[in-house]
Amino acid sequence: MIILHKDTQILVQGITGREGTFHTRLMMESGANVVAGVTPGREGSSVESVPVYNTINAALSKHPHIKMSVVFVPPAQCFDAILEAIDAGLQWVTVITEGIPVKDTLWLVNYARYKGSHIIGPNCPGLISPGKTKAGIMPASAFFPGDVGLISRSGTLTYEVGSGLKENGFGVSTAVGIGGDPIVGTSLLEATMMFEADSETNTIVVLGEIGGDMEEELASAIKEGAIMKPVVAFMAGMTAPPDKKMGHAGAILQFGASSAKDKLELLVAAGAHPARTPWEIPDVLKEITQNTISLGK
Amino acid sequence: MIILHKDTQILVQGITGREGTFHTRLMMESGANVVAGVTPGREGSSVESVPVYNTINAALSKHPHIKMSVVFVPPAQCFDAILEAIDAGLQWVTVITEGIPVKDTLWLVNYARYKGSHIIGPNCPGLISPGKTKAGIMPASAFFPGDVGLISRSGTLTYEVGSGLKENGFGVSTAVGIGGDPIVGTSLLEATMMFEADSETNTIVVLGEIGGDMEEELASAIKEGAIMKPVVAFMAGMTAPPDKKMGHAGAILQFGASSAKDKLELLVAAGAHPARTPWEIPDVLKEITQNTISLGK
Amino acid sequence: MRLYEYESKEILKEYGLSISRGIVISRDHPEEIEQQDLNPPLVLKAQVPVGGRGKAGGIIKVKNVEEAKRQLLSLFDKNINGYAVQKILLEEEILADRELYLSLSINRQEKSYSLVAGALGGIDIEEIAKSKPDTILKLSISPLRLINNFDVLAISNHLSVPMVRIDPIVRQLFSIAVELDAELVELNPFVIVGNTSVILDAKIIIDDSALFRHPLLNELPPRGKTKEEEEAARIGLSYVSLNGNIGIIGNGAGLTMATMDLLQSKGGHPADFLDVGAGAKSDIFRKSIHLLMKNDRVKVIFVNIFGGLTRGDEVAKGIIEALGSEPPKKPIVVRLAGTNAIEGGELLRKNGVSAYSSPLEAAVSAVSRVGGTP
Amino acid sequence: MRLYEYESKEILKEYGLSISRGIVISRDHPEEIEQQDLNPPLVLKAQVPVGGRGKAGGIIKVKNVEEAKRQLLSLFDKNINGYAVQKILLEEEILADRELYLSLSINRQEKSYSLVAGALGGIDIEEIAKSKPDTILKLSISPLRLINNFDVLAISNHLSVPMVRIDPIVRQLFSIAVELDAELVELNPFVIVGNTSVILDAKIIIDDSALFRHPLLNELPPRGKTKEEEEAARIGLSYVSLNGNIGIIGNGAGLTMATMDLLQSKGGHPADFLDVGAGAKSDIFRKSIHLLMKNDRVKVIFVNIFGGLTRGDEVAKGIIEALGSEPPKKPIVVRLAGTNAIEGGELLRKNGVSAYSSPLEAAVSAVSRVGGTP
Repeated sequence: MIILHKDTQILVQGITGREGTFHTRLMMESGANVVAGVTPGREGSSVESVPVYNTINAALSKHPHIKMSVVFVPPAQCFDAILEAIDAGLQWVTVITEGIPVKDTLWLVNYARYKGSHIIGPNCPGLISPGKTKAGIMPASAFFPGDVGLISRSGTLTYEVGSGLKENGFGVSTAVGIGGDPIVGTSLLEATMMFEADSETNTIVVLGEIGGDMEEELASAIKEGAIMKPVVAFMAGMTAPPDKKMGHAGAILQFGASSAKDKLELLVAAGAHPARTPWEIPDVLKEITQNTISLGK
Repeated sequence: MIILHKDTQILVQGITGREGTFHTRLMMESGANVVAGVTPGREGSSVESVPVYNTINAALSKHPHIKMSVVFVPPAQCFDAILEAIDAGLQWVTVITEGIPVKDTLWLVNYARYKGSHIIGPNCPGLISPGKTKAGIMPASAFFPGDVGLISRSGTLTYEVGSGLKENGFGVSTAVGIGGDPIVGTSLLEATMMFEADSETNTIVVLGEIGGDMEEELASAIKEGAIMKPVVAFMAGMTAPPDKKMGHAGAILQFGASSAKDKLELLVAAGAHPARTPWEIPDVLKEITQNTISLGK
Repeated sequence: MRLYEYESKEILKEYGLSISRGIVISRDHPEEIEQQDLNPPLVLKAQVPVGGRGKAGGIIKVKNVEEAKRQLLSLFDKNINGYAVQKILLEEEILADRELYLSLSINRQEKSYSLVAGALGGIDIEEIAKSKPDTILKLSISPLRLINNFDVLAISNHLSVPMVRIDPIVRQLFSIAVELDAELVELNPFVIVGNTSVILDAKIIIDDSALFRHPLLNELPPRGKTKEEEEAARIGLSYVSLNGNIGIIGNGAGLTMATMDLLQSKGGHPADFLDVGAGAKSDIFRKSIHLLMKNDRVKVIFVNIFGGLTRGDEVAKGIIEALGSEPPKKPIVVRLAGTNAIEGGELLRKNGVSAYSSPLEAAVSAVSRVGGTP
Repeated sequence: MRLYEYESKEILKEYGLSISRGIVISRDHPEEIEQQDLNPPLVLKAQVPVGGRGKAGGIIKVKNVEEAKRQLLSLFDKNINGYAVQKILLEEEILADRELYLSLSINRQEKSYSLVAGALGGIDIEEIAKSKPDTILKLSISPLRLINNFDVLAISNHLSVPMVRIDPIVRQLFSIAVELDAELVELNPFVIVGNTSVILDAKIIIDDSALFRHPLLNELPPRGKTKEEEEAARIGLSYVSLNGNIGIIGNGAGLTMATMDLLQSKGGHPADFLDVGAGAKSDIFRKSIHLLMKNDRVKVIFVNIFGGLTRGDEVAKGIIEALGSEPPKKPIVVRLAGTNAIEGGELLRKNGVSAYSSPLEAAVSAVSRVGGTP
């Protein structure tokens, strides 16, 4: 598993909101160690028996070992909330919120780097290490524990693939959604490198899509030998028209950028295993596993 | 020697100015590998046979291995010049200029950290590794090569001490002036740590003064065992009155801050060797050297 | 949101930059041309939110006002790269020796702003970047800082334009991008005429997610290519028109795109991308079905939902509400998985709609309904 | 440069913050008090650039205007911690239950801004920080960012003052610091009266190095403690008055301070700190000698120069020029080393001034000239 340990202390920003409250409960049901919540003006109350504070520093004074914040606050308040988490020295800030202005994210991602903090997302489902912990909104029922590292730019597609893996007897070490915005804090490559270093992960599944060039960056790293574990890649948007945002703010095929087909071909040329649809992924994994076993013999 | 190697490529910003031209010649006479200069609007000319460019990026396109810029531009233009050096990816920016607004330095020092660049100074004489290279304005005649690492918050005092060492048969590996402003890019501790790691340095001489708490930080590090080499410390300003700037913008004894006496006592308590005047330093070094030799026997 | 040229130029003017003199004429009021007091030669420019309008006949140069009046109506009749012409900008033509390029955009790769200067403006910057890369200077500027002298100097050197002339343009470009949350501010071309610089064409794209901060921009009408796109924007759906005949409704952008790809791989042709987003309730599904029902291009509707926040029973309720008591005008193929998929499937079956759990089977079924060959 | 209270308050007012009503009365025009239209009770406050004036009798509360007139002249006669009173601020006294503290300063240790809020204002913040640390909240704010809501919220919570009341103060504090290059902006105390907050006392210190950016502040007269300090500031020297009788001229702040320390260690008492800086020419030395010659407290002048950029011959020329043809009114002891020290020493000897190369010998000589016991 990557990013979190089973007992990592988690804080929820916007915990008293509808989504914040709902998902705090689900996170805790999935094993997450949520120790504090923050909503300005609500200090002293509690949500699902988690104490609520006005500020992160107030929470930290009582729970000094918090490592991650999960952010459920509305887009207009996110700049303030994420900056607060970074400045409070939290190592990870997982931002679920969709619709944050890209200028805000752009600034925050750079500021986080300067402060030594890491943003996951925004506009992402967070991550789950099935049976251990969860930070975000992924439905626990779609995942089974195992040795596949799953990385995705898309929420629902992650659940679909997780569920397909489960039906076919595969489980995931961690599934992480890096977010669908044009600027995200953690790139496909950065997530892949974490799985590469993770002893509980044996194969890596990457769900890419049109827009940006994180997939090209990943392909270069595979080609250069930085990633030795088998990588299975699917690219959404093979049939997407140019210059149109496909749901995600970041899913847009712009002139001069690679198409989904280009991206997949680059990854395959670098040594990744292609899946033409998300529903093929278990079959590709079976093939890899069999090859690995037969090689092992 | 620290920071520079003998052949490190150096760029001079403000090279066509009076100070820039004068010191470029002296730097080269002291062995410095000055390969380019920058003065906006003067591209195509040369100073001391060093080619001049309009921008750092233009210089880098011809001399891609430049590691350090030495800045001689006037205070009002320094923000722009230093930022240009940081953004061009130079590893070191040594700022000689005195009188840069502290707001500018404060911002730049933080921005440099984010970009992975290091500022030395401002308001500093730079550094010299006698017989090898020099970046800045230290008079080469005041120093002799040797194994003493010399760190100072003051220019002239460094020459005075370097000269005193020389007269008493001591030489320096590198002498570095970290600058007399309230905010400087490289702290006493950071410079000391570099000498601690330097195989050519056996003892470290620190010339501190009133103002700020870099000496306290250094004392803590010595106490914690982070610095094993012998440290000789002198603190200027024993007789300075409170709340007055003593020449350096940063040399001010403010309420609540340690006096020169406090600083020296802290360093001595941590294990440093005190010098009551700068002219005592050679004697203190002799004592340390003798002790080391007798211990060695 | 991509602003029209005339909207972009209004912003540039507010920021103190010089643009060509001109007036905007609406489709419904061609007589507005009578209010002009411009000096010929003139140029008529179709206002469409898409590139390449010059090649598509959207720009017409005229010698005098009489000619402009003649060409005005014919330009209103044109379709420029799929867009009807709602407004025309009539401007004085400015001739200059050199056309230059300048833009500020968000660089996804470097997580910074990109300031791009081109010595050859007036043409597609990506093409020039490939054919004559030396004419392009690209500066990467961290969002943690502002434009500084050395940036402007680099551009001044590259374009051979004096600092005093280029400095206000570069700084205002940056101000516009930051203050208006622009993803792109592009001046292409701008020219130097004597002591001033004049911007001949401009393109500004505002970050949709930031429109809540800019009430004036937020009130501008949606600028979709098709009627469905404009209607979907009003409902708040994430919708893109495509050329095929299978209407698609999905939840999540990635899953909806993957559904398009799946249909295509089975020989089908998607008529749209429609993502209901996360946790949609029945009314969103009802409105989505209605939208596709009204679209003549759509011959079959394919709903592909993997429930996380979205519940299968809500999907089913929405579909049933949309169909009402009438038999469906078009076949609907539904695939449900995840949260409450079983409940949803039962509800649909009770109302005569079959629901698949396998997306592949569902896709094959949808393609077969329009006569495709899976 | 430390601004006077009334200057600081003018700035706060320009930034939209509320201050007590009052008028400023000059020493030379005590009749200015007639122009007041204030509501008693009133308070007279001596305008001196130093702390602790309350304890030193610099603040006098009065019940009415007649009493104010009586106290005005006696306050002008006072010396407050070494400073003559040039101006008095007469203000309406504001009574409030709670006095609060707020400041923004540059934090040398953390290389950031420090925003400090104290629930007990009106007294020395360092003392409170030691005796009642819980009443102090200190926030460290990176210069790469601006004040944000969560910062203000933390202060609002700490001071138990509603966000709406504290928000403008905190943000304007930050604006003043950044826009005016302030090293410190301190409101101590400010009070909440009904729906408004009023700042009763304020201290702003402007970064001397940044005065070139602020022409209005740069034109304010120098505010030294002594006549020599004001004269030295006009010459451009780095000068501090001390209580001893040995006048010191050095080059470089560290060396000059070390010279002070050396003299003291030999039983001497420095009369000043005077740093000519790097590369000073003869005219600077001439002016420096003149300054110390005029100072009655100085009995002997000690010049300690290690030449880098500064050349020994320039030092000698300056000294000789200052002495002129007359025999020196006070003994001068010179120590020269480094660049052109030999040339300088010869030049001095030819003109009857002896020059040492050892600073210790020179110091002993200087101390012995004033009858000190080395």
